[in-house]
Amino acid sequence: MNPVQSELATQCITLLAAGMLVIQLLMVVQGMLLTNIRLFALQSLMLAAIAALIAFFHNATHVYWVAGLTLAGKVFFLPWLLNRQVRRIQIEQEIAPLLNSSASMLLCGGFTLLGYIVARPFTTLERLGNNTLGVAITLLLTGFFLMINRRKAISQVLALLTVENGVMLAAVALTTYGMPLVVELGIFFDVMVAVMVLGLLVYRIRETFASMDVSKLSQLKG
Amino acid sequence: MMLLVPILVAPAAAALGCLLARSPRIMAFVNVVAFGTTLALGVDLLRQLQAPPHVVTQWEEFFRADALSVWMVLLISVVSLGSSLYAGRYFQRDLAAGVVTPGRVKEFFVLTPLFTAGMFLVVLANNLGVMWFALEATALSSVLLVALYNRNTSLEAAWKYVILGSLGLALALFGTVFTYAAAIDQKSTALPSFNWSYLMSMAGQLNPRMIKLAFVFVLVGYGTKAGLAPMHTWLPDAHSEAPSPTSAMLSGVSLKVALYALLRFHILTTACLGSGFSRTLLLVFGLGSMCLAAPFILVQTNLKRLLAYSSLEHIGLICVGFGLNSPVTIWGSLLHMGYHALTKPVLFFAAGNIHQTCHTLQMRLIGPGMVKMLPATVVCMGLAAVAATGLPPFGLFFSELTILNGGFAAGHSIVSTIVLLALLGAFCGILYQLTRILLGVPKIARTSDAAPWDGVPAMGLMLGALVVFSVWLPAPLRFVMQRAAGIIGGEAVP
Amino acid sequence: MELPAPTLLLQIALCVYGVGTVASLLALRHERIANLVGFGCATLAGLFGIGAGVTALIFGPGDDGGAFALWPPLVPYLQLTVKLDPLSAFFVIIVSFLALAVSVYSFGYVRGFYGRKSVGVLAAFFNTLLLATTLVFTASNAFFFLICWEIMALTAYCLVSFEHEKSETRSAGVIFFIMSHIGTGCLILGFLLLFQAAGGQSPSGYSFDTFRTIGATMSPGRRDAAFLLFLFGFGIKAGIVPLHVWLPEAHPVAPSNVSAFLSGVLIKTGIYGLTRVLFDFMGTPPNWWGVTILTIGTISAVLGVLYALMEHDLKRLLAYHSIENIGIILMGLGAGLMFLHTHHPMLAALALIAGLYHTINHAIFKALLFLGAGAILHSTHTRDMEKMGGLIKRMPKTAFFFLIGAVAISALPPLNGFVSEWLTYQSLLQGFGTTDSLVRLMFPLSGAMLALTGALAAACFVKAFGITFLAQPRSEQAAQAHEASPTMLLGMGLLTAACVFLGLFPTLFLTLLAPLTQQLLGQPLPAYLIQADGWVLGSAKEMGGTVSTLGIALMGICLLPIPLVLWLFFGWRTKVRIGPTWDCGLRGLTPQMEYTATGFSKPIRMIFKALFRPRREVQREYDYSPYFAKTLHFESHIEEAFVTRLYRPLNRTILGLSRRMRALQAGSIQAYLIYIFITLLLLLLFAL
Amino acid sequence: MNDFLAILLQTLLLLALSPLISGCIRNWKAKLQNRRGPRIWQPYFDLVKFLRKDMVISEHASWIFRAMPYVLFTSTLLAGLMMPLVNVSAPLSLFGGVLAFVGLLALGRFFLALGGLDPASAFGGMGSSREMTIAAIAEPALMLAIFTVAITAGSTNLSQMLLAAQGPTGRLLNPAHVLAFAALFIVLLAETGRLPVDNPATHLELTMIHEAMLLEYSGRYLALIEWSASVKQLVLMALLVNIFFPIGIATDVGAAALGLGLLWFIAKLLVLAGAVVLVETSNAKLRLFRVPDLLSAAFILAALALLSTFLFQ
Repeated sequence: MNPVQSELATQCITLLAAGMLVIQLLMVVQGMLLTNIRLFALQSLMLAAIAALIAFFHNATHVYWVAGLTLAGKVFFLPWLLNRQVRRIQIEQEIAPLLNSSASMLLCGGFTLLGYIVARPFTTLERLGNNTLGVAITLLLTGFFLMINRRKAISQVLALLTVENGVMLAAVALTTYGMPLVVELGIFFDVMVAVMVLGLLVYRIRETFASMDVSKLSQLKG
Repeated sequence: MMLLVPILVAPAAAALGCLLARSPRIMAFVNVVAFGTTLALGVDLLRQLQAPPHVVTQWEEFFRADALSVWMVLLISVVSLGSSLYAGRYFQRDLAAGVVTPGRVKEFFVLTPLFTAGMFLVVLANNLGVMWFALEATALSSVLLVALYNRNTSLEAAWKYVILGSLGLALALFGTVFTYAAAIDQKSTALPSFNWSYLMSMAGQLNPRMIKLAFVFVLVGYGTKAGLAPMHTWLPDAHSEAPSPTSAMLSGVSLKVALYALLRFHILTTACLGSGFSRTLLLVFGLGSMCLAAPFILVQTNLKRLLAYSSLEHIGLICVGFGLNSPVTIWGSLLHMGYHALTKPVLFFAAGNIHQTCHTLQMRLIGPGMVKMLPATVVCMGLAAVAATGLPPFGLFFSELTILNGGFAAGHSIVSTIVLLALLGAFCGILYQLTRILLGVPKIARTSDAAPWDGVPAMGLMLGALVVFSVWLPAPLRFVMQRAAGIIGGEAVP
Repeated sequence: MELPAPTLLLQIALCVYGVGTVASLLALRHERIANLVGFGCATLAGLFGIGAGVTALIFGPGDDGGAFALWPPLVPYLQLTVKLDPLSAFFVIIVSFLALAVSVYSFGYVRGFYGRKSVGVLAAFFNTLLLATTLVFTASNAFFFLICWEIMALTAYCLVSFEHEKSETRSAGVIFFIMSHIGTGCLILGFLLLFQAAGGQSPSGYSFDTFRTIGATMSPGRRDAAFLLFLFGFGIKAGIVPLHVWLPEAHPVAPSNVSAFLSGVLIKTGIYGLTRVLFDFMGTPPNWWGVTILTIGTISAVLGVLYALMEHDLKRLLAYHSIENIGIILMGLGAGLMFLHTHHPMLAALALIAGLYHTINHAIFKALLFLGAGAILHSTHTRDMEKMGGLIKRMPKTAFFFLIGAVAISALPPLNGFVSEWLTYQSLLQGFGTTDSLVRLMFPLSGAMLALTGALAAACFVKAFGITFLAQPRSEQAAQAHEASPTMLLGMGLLTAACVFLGLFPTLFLTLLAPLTQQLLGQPLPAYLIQADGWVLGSAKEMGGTVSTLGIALMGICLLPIPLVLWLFFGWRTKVRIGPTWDCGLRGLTPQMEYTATGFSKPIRMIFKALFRPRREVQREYDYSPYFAKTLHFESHIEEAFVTRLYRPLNRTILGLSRRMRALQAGSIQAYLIYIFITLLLLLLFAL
Repeated sequence: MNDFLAILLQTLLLLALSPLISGCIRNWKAKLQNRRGPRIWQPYFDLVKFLRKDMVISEHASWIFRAMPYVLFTSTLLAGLMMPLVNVSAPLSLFGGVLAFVGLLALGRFFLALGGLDPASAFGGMGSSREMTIAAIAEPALMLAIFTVAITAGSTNLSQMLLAAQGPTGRLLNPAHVLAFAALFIVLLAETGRLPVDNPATHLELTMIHEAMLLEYSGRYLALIEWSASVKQLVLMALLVNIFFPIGIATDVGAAALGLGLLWFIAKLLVLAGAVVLVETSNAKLRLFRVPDLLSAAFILAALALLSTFLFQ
């Protein structure tokens, strides 16, 4: 493909990656569960878009699969599922995270920095977009932090999903043609099943504990 | 004759069968048959592997079984067979006691074969990505097994297990992606295959920095699943809350399967970076796990948590063996894997019987005098405990001492000394606790709803195997283990 | 005629032990058969074992060098090889002879368990223990040695906690096994050091032959480390002060036939190990090794007997005496090491012989005493001496055997205890001349301490025998006591005979030890050791002093007529009346008025109160006058300083730290996530 | 033949001489206390009287009670036969040196204590307990002092020790032996039940030690016990005098030499007895729990003796 095209592609992908990062940060400070779910959907949409772009510019057909699956699964299906959960158990928002929003922001800044430090040696061998890898690692770390910081079971699930997003971003950013299709499919279905299982557990926990607060799950000690 | 697919098909078929079956007895029978089949297939695989090239592949290398995989296949089959043998009576008693609903029992008998199939896939898959999602599958199936009793505590345990597990697996996936990227480093075309064998063949050209980073992620990820400290925190909860057959499988093989996945990357990393980086990390984490397990064992109050921590200890020891990375220690670790897989389930089965008799796992409530109530169980448990604390004539003594020897021979005196201290602590704890509950006369008169010989066949089977293999290793087995040690350590064993 | 090779006899013995184990397990349901088969096999095997040991010592190991292998092992470095060299043969004789006597005794003793406990299990464990112990003494590969060592400890644990219904038994068992396992840890490390020095790669890196070659060539630092590890490891098993705390707990609670074996043989495995390692492997030792062992021996001897004096539980008392005697044995070994250092092989031989001779003597009379205690326990169902008394009338034969044992262990002529202590004195005395450094003061001083030990032991056994057997019965059970069964008496009789034999004919036995000193020191028996063609036992040098227990005994008999002559001459028409003991005019003496065991040892308790720190509680209830108490309650306890000052605090600290660590697993998933997160971050930084 | 003669003679000498010494001590003590006191020959009469008397034996007593006097008597005589009295070579010197000597005395004591416990009376128990205690703490001092001499002699054979002591150099100048002698003297007082350790004359139950064990004995048993007590005393005194002052002891077996040796021997014994008398009259009895101090003093002396052999050679 001609350099103009590739330049354009790089631009778009970098932009989208940055967008994913921004959304992640928004999720860190956002307390409302439903909003979080929407934000996640948006993030996944961007991921799908990145995949689609790569597929388009390298006309690598099976990466379309990735894009499509992401779109179907992470943009439509999972958010819908989580919405249902949230509505069923009437938990609207995340109260009292361990760290308040400003401190969290500060930490996330630190993680971003770390992400870039870790990613720097590999910028040379990224095919598309600058520092997409850095973004991916940052997504991973912040998602991780999100899991630690949130108390509601659902929001931990969300955080886990954002971590997955980070991984997928890395997968498409680092590998020109994405992973082998079988792997992609496997990963996708695993994520689906995982969310179902988690949903099931969340439901059961809600049933037995009459609460979603995972910090209440602390009877098993020593 | 191609064996790998059937090994996967048999449990899957069993799962399907149980889905359709009605009575628990039939389901148990189906499970036993399935795992018996896989064991037979595994033994035949063992036979095939004796002939060069000592590798069995299928579906143009999609499935690949080398010595290491075969060793794992055998362990998985034996432990699953044992626990399905035990599970039948166990759940009959639970149903009788009204602890579980028939639906849940069906859930167990459906999920267990899936769990096992997942583990088989992990050890047989050649493609690292496939290996990853197979592990995820085992995690997800076992989560539901842990949550089977639907008590508060079991839900809590399941939640911690699934959250920590999936997070770890996400990290592992990240590492896997990195490995892939490291492989396509200079090329601008897609990788012909993501097979471990292929990567090994081109280990020289992998991008070392990426491999390094990849191994870090994989270590944390699969390490979480394998229960290495400090990522082990889900382990005691899950093991203590799951139904005993599941606990047996979790600590008997599932930990080791995760370790197997880690080992594959360890081999790759060593081939790429040369030994040093990955083995040091394994050594550190192994020692950490051992030193952390010992004090928890010393002051443990819950029977199954005690056993869980002892598993942590053993996994740590195995890691140390691989981390020391001398042929002898690797051989010792493989041996230890096997013996531990034969020992720990017995303890969990016995614990299950005790649990169903006393309806508690708190040792101070169980109180002294179990031997008067469940003599056969206690005898088995005693023997298994003797084995698990590394006393002769059982094999774990040999494997432990072999690892220590290797450590000293390789000049790691300090490491060996630490290992010895940790083992000592664990020994004291287990001896003290078990003496307290097993011997003596019961304070409260309990009527055991467990028949005297319940679970004894399963325990007897495993103990028998343990004793036999402690004094005599069949030549093919020995050969396979030596090959496996060679694969890991890169050189043959004396 | 053609004698069977010692190895063959040994193999037969081992097999018979194995058969005994299996058979008694098979006969689990029929206790009589189990008893007969199990202990029958042990007896038989004991006979074969003695045969093996004696033939090996007299006619040499045989053409196969006394070595054979059991079966091919499955892990590298392990060789299941057995070798019957003189040292092993000597200890095999000890274990086999005790196996014989104790098994014969057990036929009668275990009848007491019928219906209560499973005799089959007891017999099975007993046979396994004997098997393992025999293998410990004969294994010629350190790895194999450790295996047997652990099996021995395991079976011993099972036997100690055989009557696990009592909680004291359970805790005693745990203490015993934990201490023993710590010891094993030290041994493993010690052997690993040797193994490492051997190059650590050769498949025979663990065989004793390799150790022999490299032991002397190790670097001094490693050598000393190994010495300390071995001293610790074997010391725990032998029960040296301050590592002895398990011993007075574990030995009393076991069934008495087992206690006899534990005190008689099991703690000797420690002595065997020390001898094997220090005299066989390590080459010429530095001086401080000998000094350390001599000091430890002296301390153990004195403290052991002092604590024994404070006991009024008969079996605990005997257990403490084991500590004392181990001390005396170590005196011999320590002196031997010092002589090796100063290159006096002749004296080293003397000291070594003294130690080993005391080893077998102690094995015999301690077993005898424990069996006696067992007979008493069997018929009175108590171990508390304050509840005994007057038993000499009810069980005269047992009393006689016990008296012989008591005289022997108090090192009184002409019995065997005296002989071995005499040899120890001799070696200490000769030691003074071997060096000019101040160290030589060690010898006479520890000699004096040995004298103190002997005198205290005499006091202790006057108490043990006097309070237990003499005067009036202090309790109903004691009054109801009955004589032990014939087999039990036969077992004790065998040991008594051995005591007398080893006492009167030491020279006959010592000649057996010539190959032993030859093996360990490259030195035949001292020339002057045996004089006047075997009638007189000499010392390492001419005119060094002689003794002849046989002569003393015979002379004593010759002197007996004198009192008789006097009697015939003066008092032939005197009469003998049986009257009441003088009761100060009260109406009759009651057992409450007798001197108690506690009272007997009171003066010593007062003299050494700095050591014992006795805690006493006196509660009086008065009604009117402060002089006439209505009720009076007195009790005094002794607690060992080592337990209260050393072991309990240590235990508390470790457990406390462990409890603190449990805070890591506090149950909060966030915390767990944080652990993983931090690990990840650290590793990332490490990988960069 | 010659040996048997020697044994016979020495036995007779022991039996004949020992009561005399006790008699002298008692008599001189009385004299020093301005009493007339018993005659020197009184012990002989006592013995004969005891031998003639009937016996009362406690109903609780067992055969130990009856066997004890014989064992005590025999063991003490045996110990005596190992001690060179008038001739350098003791009759039984081959059968045992100083170690056997101490051992035999201990054997006697062992049975004496058992005999005290046997008749079930509290006094007997008290006596045995105290006797064994004191013996136990006297033992180290005794052994250390003996070691000091034995080391210089290089032998535990008493005859050898004597020969070694018969050097040209006056042994009294050797500080080691002075100290050792002092130590042994204290031990002698303790072992023979003399003031300030025990009062042989009292029958006040709280202070008795040796006597308390004999309360139940009478008749010929008592005679044997008393006799062996005095033999023991004689032998211990002989140990002191002959080893530290080997003057005039016969080296050959000629009648003249023996006679001379006998005279010397008795003279030395009487001197030592005088010393004992002086100590006994000039000291009060110690409380039981003060006795250890005295004996530890003896132990210190012996240790000093040892040190001095180490320093002055």
